[in-house]
Amino acid sequence: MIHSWLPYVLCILLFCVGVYAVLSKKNLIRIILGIVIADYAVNLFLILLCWKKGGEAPILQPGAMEQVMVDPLPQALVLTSIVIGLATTAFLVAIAMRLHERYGTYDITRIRELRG
Amino acid sequence: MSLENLFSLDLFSFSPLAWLAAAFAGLFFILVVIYSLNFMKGRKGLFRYYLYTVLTLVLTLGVIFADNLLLLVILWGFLGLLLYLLIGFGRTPSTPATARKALLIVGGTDAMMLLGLALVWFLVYGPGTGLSGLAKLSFSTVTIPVAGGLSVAAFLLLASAALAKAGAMPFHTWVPDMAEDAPIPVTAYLPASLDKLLGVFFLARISLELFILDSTLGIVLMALGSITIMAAVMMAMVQHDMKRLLGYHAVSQVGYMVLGIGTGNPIGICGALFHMFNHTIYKSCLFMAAGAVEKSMNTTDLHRLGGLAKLMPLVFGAFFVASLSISGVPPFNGFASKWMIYQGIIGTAGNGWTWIIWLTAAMMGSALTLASFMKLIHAVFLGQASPHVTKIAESSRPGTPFALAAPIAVLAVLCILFGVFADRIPFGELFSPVLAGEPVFPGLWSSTSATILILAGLFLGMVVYLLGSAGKTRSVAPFIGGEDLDARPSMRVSGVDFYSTVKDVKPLGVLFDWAERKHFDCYVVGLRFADFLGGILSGLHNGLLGRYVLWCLAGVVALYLALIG
Amino acid sequence: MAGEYIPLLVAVPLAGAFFCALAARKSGVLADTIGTLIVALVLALSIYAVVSPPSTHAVGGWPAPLGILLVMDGLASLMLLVVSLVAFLVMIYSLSYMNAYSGRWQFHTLFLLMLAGMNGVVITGDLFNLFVFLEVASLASYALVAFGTGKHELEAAFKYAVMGSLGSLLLLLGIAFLYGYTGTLNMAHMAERLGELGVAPITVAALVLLLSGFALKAAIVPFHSWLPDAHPSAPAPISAMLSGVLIKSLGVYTIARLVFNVYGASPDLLNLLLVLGAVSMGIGVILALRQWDMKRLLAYHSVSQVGYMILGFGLGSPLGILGGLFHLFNHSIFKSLLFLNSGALEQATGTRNLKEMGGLSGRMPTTSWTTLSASMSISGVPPFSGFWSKLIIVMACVEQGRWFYGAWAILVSVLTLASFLKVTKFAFLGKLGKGFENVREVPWPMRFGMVVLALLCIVGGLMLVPEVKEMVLTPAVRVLDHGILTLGEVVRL
Amino acid sequence: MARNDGEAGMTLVVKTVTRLTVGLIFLYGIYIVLNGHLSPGGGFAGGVIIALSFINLFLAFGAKKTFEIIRKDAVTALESVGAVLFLGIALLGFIDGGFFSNFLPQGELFSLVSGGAIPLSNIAICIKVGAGIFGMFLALVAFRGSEREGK
Repeated sequence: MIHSWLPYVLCILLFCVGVYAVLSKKNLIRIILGIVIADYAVNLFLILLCWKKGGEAPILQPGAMEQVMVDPLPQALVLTSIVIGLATTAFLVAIAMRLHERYGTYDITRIRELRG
Repeated sequence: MSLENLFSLDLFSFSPLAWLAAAFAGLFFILVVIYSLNFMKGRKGLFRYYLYTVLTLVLTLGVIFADNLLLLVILWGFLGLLLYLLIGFGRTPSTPATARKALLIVGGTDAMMLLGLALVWFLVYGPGTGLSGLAKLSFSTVTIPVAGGLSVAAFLLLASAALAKAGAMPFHTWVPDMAEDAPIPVTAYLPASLDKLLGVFFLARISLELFILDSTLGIVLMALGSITIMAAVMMAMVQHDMKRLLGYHAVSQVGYMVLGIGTGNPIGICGALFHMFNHTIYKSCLFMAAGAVEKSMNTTDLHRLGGLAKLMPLVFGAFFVASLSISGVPPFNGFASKWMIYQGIIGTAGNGWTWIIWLTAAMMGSALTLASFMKLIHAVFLGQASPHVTKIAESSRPGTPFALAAPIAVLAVLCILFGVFADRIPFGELFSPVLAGEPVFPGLWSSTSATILILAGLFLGMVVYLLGSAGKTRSVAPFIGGEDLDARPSMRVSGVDFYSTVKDVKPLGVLFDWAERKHFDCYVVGLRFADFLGGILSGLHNGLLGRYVLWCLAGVVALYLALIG
Repeated sequence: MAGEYIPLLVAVPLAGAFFCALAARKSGVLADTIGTLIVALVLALSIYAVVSPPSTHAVGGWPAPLGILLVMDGLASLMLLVVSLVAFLVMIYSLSYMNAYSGRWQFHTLFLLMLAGMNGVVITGDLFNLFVFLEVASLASYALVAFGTGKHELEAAFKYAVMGSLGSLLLLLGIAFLYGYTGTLNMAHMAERLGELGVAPITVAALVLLLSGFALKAAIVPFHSWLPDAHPSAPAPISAMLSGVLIKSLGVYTIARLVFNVYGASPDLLNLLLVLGAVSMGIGVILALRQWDMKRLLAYHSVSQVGYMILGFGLGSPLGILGGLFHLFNHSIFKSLLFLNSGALEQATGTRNLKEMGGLSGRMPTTSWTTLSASMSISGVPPFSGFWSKLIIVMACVEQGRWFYGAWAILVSVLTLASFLKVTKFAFLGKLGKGFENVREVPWPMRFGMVVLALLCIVGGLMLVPEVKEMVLTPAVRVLDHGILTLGEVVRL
Repeated sequence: MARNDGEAGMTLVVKTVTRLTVGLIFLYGIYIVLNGHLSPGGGFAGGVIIALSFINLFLAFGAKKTFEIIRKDAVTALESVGAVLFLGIALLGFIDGGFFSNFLPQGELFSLVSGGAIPLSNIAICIKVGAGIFGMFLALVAFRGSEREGK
């Protein structure tokens, strides 16, 4: 029997993996991937929140109005969050490409002219 | 703090002493403006210069008459800004640095004053009363006995602002710098007269009206005053620049006023206030004379001056009078007020043995002041003309225009009047209505008769001299070791090196050395320390994204630990 | 329910943004016109919000715990006023400043998007909705930082965006925790539920996550490291918006809401805020003292000044909150003015390095005195506006018996003065720098923005006149001082 | 990748498959959008699918051919149009109560014409998202192109 809290812990672990990537990786793209991983960990967490034993997808079907549904709100939230994640990722990738053009490298430890 | 309150007269109180101070401020304003008409001629931004001068006067009057502490703090702070703007009219390369230093010290202590204001507000009204108490925080209604750490802190914080404005230690370092860099009328106007008036007047008000001091705080003030007197006068002795030397004396003399207020007895405080007025007179006179010298000689470097007495007799005369006055030589006004301060110090003898130290310091200070003015007068007015002076004297006939001469002369005359007739004019006419019941000019000293005696003595000496030496004097050109000095300008004794042997005395030498390296300058030390800290922190911001993210995570963990704990 | 106008505060700038993107690509003038008109409209709406009584608006007609509730209370209207006032003046300034850049419509689109995001954050009563608007504003600001597409702009934008996204993820996780625990997203309802359910480990964890996320947006030490890179890199009007209002509406405001209105201020939490504020104040100002790049110096001061606001909130008393909010208002004015000044200097001289400037007061008199008044204001020199807010904060410290924090505030204030005197010394006093013989004062739209802000710095103290205070500041203080909101009272607005 | 040398695009196999599927993908996107209020999907998902059909086209046939169908300016303009439409629908809600109020009659449950203004919003979102994602793709790809030409 899997403990009911295990999926949540796994989510948090996944989040940590993402943060670890941001923290320790040098390549810009890997850092972006780290952000994406962490983003999806949070999304997963939100989806898990609305899970209910025996719950169905929260879509009304003709003739089955009274079934047990999972909470629809986090799903809506996740959708929004995905959109935001998409925009952020696209922005980061665009900036990373331009950075490569300017600095000639994807290595974040060599992109550090701003300091002090 | 509603609008009606802000402009009603409840915020002001018109005590007779305040009227007197205001009259002095007005007098100096007029003199400085007359002086500036010539001195500042041809400079840029004159409209702004006179605007700031007028504003300074208005705000000064506001501070003098302010009864509400908050109003006073506001006007006071704005005066610091005007000081900064006025210094900006200087033309030396170090002017910006000096302006920054002055406003930082003055403004920094204003910030301390703000904390002091908050403490006073708290002491009077306690927690939970909101802002309304601020509008009622006035000198005339509020009295706080100094007891316990808070009230002491409040007093010291307010006093620090007063000390900085007046230029007493440890907030004095902007005054000599400013004397060197700012235009002379500004120096004569602010640190020499108005700022002194404000600072000492405010110190007196908080010591007398707002707080009830105990003897410990009095001793702290007296110690501060004594240190200021001695340290500043020692620094003054070894200066090479006329204006800077005068600047150190402007610091040194504040010591007497602080000392006088610290005595806490009526005669000492009275002497301090009298000294404050006297100081503004002779110090402005000295600065304005220095300005006249600068105007005609284009320098105030002692090494390049000399023998000006012949060229500028009126300036010399005024300078001489003011020098004797600042050195506390009877019968001039400086002596009159110092005499009262000495008596005030002796009056504290009941509080322990420390009065001997303060008295020694005060008297020594006067002697050293005289010594350093001997150096100054020798180097500037007497002695042998430097090649620089000779050159200027040959090419053009340096004179003193009326606009420069008039204020100097007026002030010199005031020096004499306030000294010779100390018991009549300042006390008889000005102070006794003001002080209402406070002691009139005290002691076994009648300044007028003393003057007559001194004059008689001088006359007698002159007669003896003339009788004894008539017809026997032989005039020769100055020489050293048989060499004719006029032919060898390099052997001229400029007076710069007077007293430079002071530095060879072991413990003093170390102190002078430290002073030169600015170890005693709160401004420099503070900035150095901040820079050191900043260096470490700045090194941490090394541009590595990973490190920044790590800080954030550390922050999350720290917040977590703080909130579960 | 008189709150029909509330959604317009978001809808109008959003519509403006898209109209700019749609219609004004070819014509910079049209883009400028749309941008200015829209911001003026938003300003008018916010003034209306300030003078009209508090109200709410249920989006889509859905009642409160279910739907999104827009709440216009005293705090929200104060923040709106701050945001739109600064935005309006910055917009006028940028009419002339942004001539140096290509793609005017992009600038206006992003600017209006950011404005919409900030307004949204301020007026929403729903935690997730707040997150969405916060992301809109953040994304627009990432893009605006990179607007110049130079080397440093891109570097700063990347770091800012990575750290900003991380902050957003923390926020989202925190919101998820809270939603999982309380089953609601409406902030007032959430506060009610949190009160009923009591403290649990998960609420503490959520609080930590949310606080970290908002602190990152507010650039509180140790979450501040993106700010000194990002704010100087943006074009000057954007720096002014970022430092002037963005960090406050996204960071400080949200922290205040979270701490006071959702969780309720416990002594531990307030102590934490005090420490955070004090540390930010000190570290920010010490770092600022060393800077020679004018905009970087200003950016570090933002870290330091945000510390003052947090310190004020951390005191938790009405006076402290008043001080914090008033300082927030003042800081928006003088910090945006300082960034506008730096932009004027940069445009006139071509450099931001203080060492290369000098003697400009004669050449640029307007910039010179606006800089001086803003510098004096931020340093708390009376009678400028900053003095009043610092006075109130210090008084509040004293009132609470927090002597150390009061003295600390004073010390930081002195150091602030030191670093701003450095600015005025090197930029305006002394000998004219090399090659600046032909430097001219900037054109009038830039001067207009700066002069109005400078006047606001000078008369800012009048905000404390009882009539004005009762209208603008007191309602905001009341909202925070009142403690946790309950759904009932919010709906009754 | 797109080159202007006549033989733009990928191999014949890819082109043929794309030619066959791209219309279907596009239609599927439209289906998803129109049924957004009844079944999983909606404006965002449908918009992405529609954008994918254009991306497919671009990858297989190259820039020139794609821009014959839809100009680059039109893509970015459409994005704003979508947003304005969506906002307009939200503002029209003021007819009936307030922001985002569903001002149209609700219609019969489970039929295509139901949900009032929701399908309209879905369409607006679809335009916005489809144009947005395709525009994003273009921006990234075009940037790579310009970088190479620069070298």
